Amino acid sequence: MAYRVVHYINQFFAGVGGEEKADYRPEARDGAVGPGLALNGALGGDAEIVGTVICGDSYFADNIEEAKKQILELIAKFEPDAVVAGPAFNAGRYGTACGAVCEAVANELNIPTVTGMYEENPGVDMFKKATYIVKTADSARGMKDAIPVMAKLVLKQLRGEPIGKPEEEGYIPKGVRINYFADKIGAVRAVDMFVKKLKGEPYTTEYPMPVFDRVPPNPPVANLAEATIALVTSGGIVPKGNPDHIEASSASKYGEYSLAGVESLSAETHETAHGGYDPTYANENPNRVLPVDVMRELEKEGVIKKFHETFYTTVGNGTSVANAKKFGAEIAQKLKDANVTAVIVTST
Amino acid sequence: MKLELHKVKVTDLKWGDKTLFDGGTLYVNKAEIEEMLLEDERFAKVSVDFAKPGESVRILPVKDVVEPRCKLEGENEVFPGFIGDVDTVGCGKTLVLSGAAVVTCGRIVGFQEGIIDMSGPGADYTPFSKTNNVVLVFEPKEGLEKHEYEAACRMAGLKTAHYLACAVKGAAADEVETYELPCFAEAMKSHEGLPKVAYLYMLQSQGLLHDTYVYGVDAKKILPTLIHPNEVMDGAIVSGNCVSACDKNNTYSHLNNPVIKEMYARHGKDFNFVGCIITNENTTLADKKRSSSYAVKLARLLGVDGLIITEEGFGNPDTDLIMNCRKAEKAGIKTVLLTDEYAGRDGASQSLADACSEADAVVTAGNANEVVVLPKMEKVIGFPEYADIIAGGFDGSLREDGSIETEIQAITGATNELGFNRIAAYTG
Amino acid sequence: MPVVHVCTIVPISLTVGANRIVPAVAIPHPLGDPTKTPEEEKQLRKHLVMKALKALQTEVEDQTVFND
Amino acid sequence: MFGKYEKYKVISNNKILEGQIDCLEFVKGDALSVLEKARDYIHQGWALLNHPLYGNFTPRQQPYRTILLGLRVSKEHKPFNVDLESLGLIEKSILKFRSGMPEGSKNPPRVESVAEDYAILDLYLVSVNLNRYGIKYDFSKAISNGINTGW
Repeated sequence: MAYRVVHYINQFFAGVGGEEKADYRPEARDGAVGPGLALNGALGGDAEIVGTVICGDSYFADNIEEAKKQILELIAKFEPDAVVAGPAFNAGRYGTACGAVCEAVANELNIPTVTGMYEENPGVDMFKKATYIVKTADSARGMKDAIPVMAKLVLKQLRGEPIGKPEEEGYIPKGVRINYFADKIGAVRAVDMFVKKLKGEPYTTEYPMPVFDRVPPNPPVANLAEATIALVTSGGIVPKGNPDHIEASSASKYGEYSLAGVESLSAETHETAHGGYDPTYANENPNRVLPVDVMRELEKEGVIKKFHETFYTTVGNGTSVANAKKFGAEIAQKLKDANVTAVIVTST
Repeated sequence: MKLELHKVKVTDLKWGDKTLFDGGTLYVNKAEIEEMLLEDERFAKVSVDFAKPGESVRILPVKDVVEPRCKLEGENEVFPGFIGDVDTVGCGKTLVLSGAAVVTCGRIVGFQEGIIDMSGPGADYTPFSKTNNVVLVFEPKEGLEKHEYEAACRMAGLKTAHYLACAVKGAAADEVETYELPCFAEAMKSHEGLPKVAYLYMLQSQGLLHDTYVYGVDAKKILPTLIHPNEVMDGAIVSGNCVSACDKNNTYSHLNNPVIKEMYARHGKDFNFVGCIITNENTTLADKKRSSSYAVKLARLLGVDGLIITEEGFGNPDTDLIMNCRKAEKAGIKTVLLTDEYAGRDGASQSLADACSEADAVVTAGNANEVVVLPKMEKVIGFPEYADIIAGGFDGSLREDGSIETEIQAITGATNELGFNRIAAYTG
Repeated sequence: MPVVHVCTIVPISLTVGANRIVPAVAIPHPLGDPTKTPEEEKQLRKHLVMKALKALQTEVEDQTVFND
Repeated sequence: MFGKYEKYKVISNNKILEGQIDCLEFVKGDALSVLEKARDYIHQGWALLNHPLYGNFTPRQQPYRTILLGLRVSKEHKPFNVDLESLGLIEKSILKFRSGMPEGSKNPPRVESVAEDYAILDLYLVSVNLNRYGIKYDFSKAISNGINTGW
């Protein structure tokens, strides 16, 4: 009997409509719809699309938890063996939805999942650990190439066959190290690589070292007296009691707190959530990490025009680069939207 | 220095009244070995057993593996400082019982020793499922301190290896391999146009039960120094450690160091292999700094263009590896590193405890945390109850049906950082 | 939108790619010093924040550490 | 080099060292809490003298850690001068320990049955460094502290 596959797509690929229909609510249809027809063909009879679940991109983005729950229920009713989502190409909201659906399916239904996205789709960084994401072109023109690769990956998982290297299988690396038996022993591989490096020929390291990004510096503040300055910290300063439960290490979230009416931080109002240093001094006087007292003073003195009354905080200790990047991007967007001129980031 | 390895191929083991070699079979007098080893008063009991390729046999806990060797011609005897005198080795002719190995087995500390399966999935991971193994199982005298017990086991393995090889003297070699590198004065002038390279050989030297011996000297007490690769083939480097089974270099892999072998093979073709530098892996930071600087200084004195660097163990030796790499690259010496990884069971954690951007050419011997299931074997040599507490094993790892669920860290030689095996890893 | 990083361990800040860096006092209290009186301590903090603001007003082409 | 520290501190949760070393700060808790205590001192200017990941154990295997710290002899000693190398190492080690902790923690090794082995092995490894820096302790007393069971 053929394996049962459910396909998740958005309103556009289901032919419901474009942006004007993006608030379309989750809906299930029997059999394949839109790109599912090609996918069904690529599955070659070993697996079959028994149902398609459709959801508008805006509806998903605006009601993530609720939408996920509804979609999961609709998927579960088909009693599938696997779920394929997208491909979403470079559509950010669609990619995020595909990733989130795959993640939820893997966690709740414990069955294989595959989706497809363009490398720069924000869904890639968010969900590449949770599901196989096939590398696609940036637009639907890449559909023809993406479908067979996605079909092959889902079939391999269904049959319990080993999944090969990302470049061979066409998926974006999940970032996990996997053992395999190479053709040659390690010493021979090392000497081969050595000879190439000595000759200046290209070679590929078997273990890439962790790397950090660089960004070009932004232009300076022209007129400080007209500037709005915000504070951001990785020192873990939070309102007393740590209302959002930011983790002491390996933070999975950041906090966003108002300082309206706050002239200075104190042991009564704030503390640190950071587990990476002796918290005694920061708890005694949180201004030692987040200098709110001085910022207020400078605001009064007119050195700066305005102290931005929301501060952003997380714990830098052991926090993954991926999470830190995500926090950084979100915080930067919020500060930009609030017309902040410049930012002081404090770290312990 | 010129050394001939006279390799006699052992294809089978049998018990006999006299230890001798005949038609590929090594006959072993069990009583004679037991008697010889019991001369050491530190042992209460010694027993000898066989484990051959393909058999449904598991050995645990394994301490060391030694290849039987003895000198046929040339100065001194193999394993200088233990069997031989402390004079130089590496010249003349050495008899090698290839295809045979002495495996020492005993509980020294209740963890940190390994598993060898002679068949099944576990056999794919250990190089010693392919050798005909003479297994020594020890029990110490009551109250013997652990490091004394380790020394006794170490000596017993070397003695037995030497004893077996000596009994085969006179047998015709199946193969003779010749290894020769000239003195530095000559080496510097030869192979014009080829880059000069050396091998930086890191030795585990963290303390009692974590040591390696060079001519009988505890390696943590040495400054990095030069060694001729032929000396290594005669047993100048002996393992004395009980660290994680998968990536400690047992004496067998020192004797058969595949990096040395491969560098010899490409010598004069792709590069001019001028020699080996040995260095240690001590735990004080001052020692780490001193040794890495000193080792790289030796490489600079040799004027080499490149270094292959191999690590032993994991954790703090990662710091030595990275220091060696960074200092060499800063001195303009191109490096390739050989290591293994501890990326967690899911492979998602950081593999090494240290990193640097200069380390852009790394060969990996795999993720030691990968979990495998080793099915029940018909026969277990040693102490099966230790599967639970061996490194990489965990409570419940010895299942009721006799199978073992474990990380490959517990398998002897599985992620050998001399590059002994085909295992590797990629980012998936 | 320019950013200044006030931190104790400058080399880490350089590694992660901050472009304007102002060295701080100590890890457990980057903008303070518990051995000083509260007034002195606040003066010290103000000095550091002013230095950070100055860094924000300075044109930089590469990673720059603003020492005294 | 080995004489440039005016003060030493040994931080350990290894019970067989308790009472054996003058400058010992005994920590009741797991290996990670020893590393965190050492980190707090490093933040205050102490230097790390031994690598926190000594011994080839994955973090969940070895319950004992013993860390040596030294305070530099310096005329113009700044109170908050952090030794960067020490800091980098302790941070990386803590990360390793944290990442290694959850793994298998549902099925930790039967530590009790080998606790003495772990304690003695820890002593073995650390004794090399104690000797190196001339920190006095009674090796055999510590060993006899540890031997409650034979093997």
